[in-house]
Amino acid sequence: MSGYVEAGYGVVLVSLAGYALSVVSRERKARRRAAGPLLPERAPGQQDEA
Amino acid sequence: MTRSRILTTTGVLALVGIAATVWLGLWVTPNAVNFGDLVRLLYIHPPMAWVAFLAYGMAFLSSLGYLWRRTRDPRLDRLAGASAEVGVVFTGLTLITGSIWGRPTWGVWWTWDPLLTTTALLFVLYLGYLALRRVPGDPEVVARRSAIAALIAFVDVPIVYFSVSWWRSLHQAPTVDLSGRHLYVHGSMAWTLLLGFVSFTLAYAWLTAHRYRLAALADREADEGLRQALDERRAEGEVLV
Amino acid sequence: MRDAWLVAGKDLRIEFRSRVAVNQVIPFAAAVILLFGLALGPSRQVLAPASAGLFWVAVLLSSVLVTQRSFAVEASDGARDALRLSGLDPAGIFLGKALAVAVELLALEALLTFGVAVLYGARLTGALVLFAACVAATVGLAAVGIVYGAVASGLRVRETLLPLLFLPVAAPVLLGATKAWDEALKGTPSGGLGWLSLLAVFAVLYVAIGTVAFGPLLEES
Amino acid sequence: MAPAVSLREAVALAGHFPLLSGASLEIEEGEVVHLRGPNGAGKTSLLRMLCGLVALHSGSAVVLGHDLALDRRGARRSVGLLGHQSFLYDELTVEENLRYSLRAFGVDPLRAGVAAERLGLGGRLASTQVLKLSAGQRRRTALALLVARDPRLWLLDEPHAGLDQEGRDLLDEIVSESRSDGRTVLLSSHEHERAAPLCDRVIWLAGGRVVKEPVVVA
Repeated sequence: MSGYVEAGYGVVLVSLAGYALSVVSRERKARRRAAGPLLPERAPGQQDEA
Repeated sequence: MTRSRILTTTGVLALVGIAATVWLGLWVTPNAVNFGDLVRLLYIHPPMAWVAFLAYGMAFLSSLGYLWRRTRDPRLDRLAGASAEVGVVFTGLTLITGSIWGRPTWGVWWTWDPLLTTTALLFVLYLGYLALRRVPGDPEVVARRSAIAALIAFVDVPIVYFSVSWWRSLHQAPTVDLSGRHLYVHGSMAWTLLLGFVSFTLAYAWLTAHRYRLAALADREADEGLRQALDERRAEGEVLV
Repeated sequence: MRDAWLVAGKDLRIEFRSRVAVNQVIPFAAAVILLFGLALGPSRQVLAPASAGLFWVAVLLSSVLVTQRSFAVEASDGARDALRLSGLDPAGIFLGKALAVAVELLALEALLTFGVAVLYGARLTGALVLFAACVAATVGLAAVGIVYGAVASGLRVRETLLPLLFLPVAAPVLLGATKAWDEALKGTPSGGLGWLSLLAVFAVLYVAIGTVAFGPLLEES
Repeated sequence: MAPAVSLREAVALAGHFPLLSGASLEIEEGEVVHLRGPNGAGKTSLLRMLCGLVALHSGSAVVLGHDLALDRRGARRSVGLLGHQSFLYDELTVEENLRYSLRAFGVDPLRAGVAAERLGLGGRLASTQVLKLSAGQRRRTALALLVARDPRLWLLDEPHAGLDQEGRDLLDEIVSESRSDGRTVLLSSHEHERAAPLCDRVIWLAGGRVVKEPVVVA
């Protein structure tokens, strides 16, 4: 194969995966913020709980 | 949580579909006469373009809905923003794959082909739209001016396409000559192409839904902040009563 | 419509007094034309055929300035407030401001035409098509410019945002006007008629959109 | 008779900052009301909302029969604001500014001359470009516009600020006059002694809403 085709597929797959990951991770972060307390009143040691 | 399940299913289907498209596209389908293995780009490039236009159409329709007073709803604004952003990603990919196609076919990375040129202009148009959306302000004002910008941008699309193709037809560039290189799409090729369209459309739906959720969460967070600010502001008066 | 005349008259009077168009926009356009000459010249064989395109790029860039100016005169930072408090019909404001911008641009184009003729050696043939293209293209540019000007006005990033929003939308105008001019300058003005109709469609469409959209844009209700 | 201004739990925002945090008040037609409150209490925001410059986020607001959630333009046409910004065109003369605005509101532009004369802007000043005026003269020009328009509801935001003694007296005279003409006036001012004799009652603002008369806390 010429390499062009692979490059095309590669660019598409990598970009879409990257974009999807960024959206999902931002969404997850926002969800965690929404679930957690709004004010930073966490007790020390509590932040490790996932 | 059925809605979540539908979304997850869509995502899985999209993933499987894209994987199958790649597999069929790269290894199963035959090379085409005149095109060699470049024909394999056919399974991803047109679907990219289709999704981009679909996304902009969606953004246009929801902006229109937002502007019409009786259907005004912040959800429509969010959908417009989400769809346009996904559209910009796919437009970028359309340009890149088109360019990759063009290099071995025509010997140049870029040709002023009507579709390619229109797509490039679309890319900048909607980058501007997204830039406008990011300017902070009163949520309602932002939504309204974004909707108007989306309207103006989308109306421009057919005019751009028409003018560029007319412009091109007057300047027959000798390097690009598709006449006589008929491409017969048949059998496994047709199925792969169809699969490409379907799975990238599903991917669009999945991405837009998640982008929409992200926007909804951000909005809810802002609302929460607003409630808190409102309480604080009201308390300012309390001290004096 | 009465409001439109009122607004246009006011804008043009302010422009006439302040002479920003004369002192800044015209010199700017002249500089652009000169720079194109430096970049592509000095051979007239190169410049003369390109003059239509260069002319319209210069007009396009200048129209960004004229549009920005049109909103700068509305009480500097309170442009939208001033317009909203004016008691005028939004459609009237839109038409009036667009008309004022169009008149200013037409004056600029008249001057630039001579500049192009002198500097690039373009032979001005097909005057009727040249003129018609100017009118149609200018109306379209003014309409899009005023809508986006209002969209961007009041934003802290307006100076950078307006060109980004405006220029891609104006691409068909650039194309149509350039081609119409090309045909006219080549001595085949009838070839430009199709492009003229494209410009006319663009102008009509965006004048209509602006007339309708300006209300929601200003009123925010 | 319907009140001239009626607010119920009105909230107005600037981005995500609440300018008004649930203001409720009612003002009858013909009343002259003095708005008081500390800096940042929301006086200017209230006035700007009443003339439709700041959007109503929630709650209700009716001005002279126009619901601000639906018909801000109608409200704007019957309301006159004298704010911190004077919204004049620098390049135009005093008279041109007045005539333009009056025609925009559909008022006979000939009233510009009389109003300008009254505010001490006659003669040479009338044909002076606004950019050459002093701050006080600009304020007088804005006031002249209000006098010529004679709107049903006057919104005066710190009207005494920046005026000389003569101008202040003139302003008081104008307010008393519009009061006897049955106009409704909302006037925000920190100069209580100056404003009190002009007004029928006081409305206190604090924290973006209407409060009872505050007891100053130590």
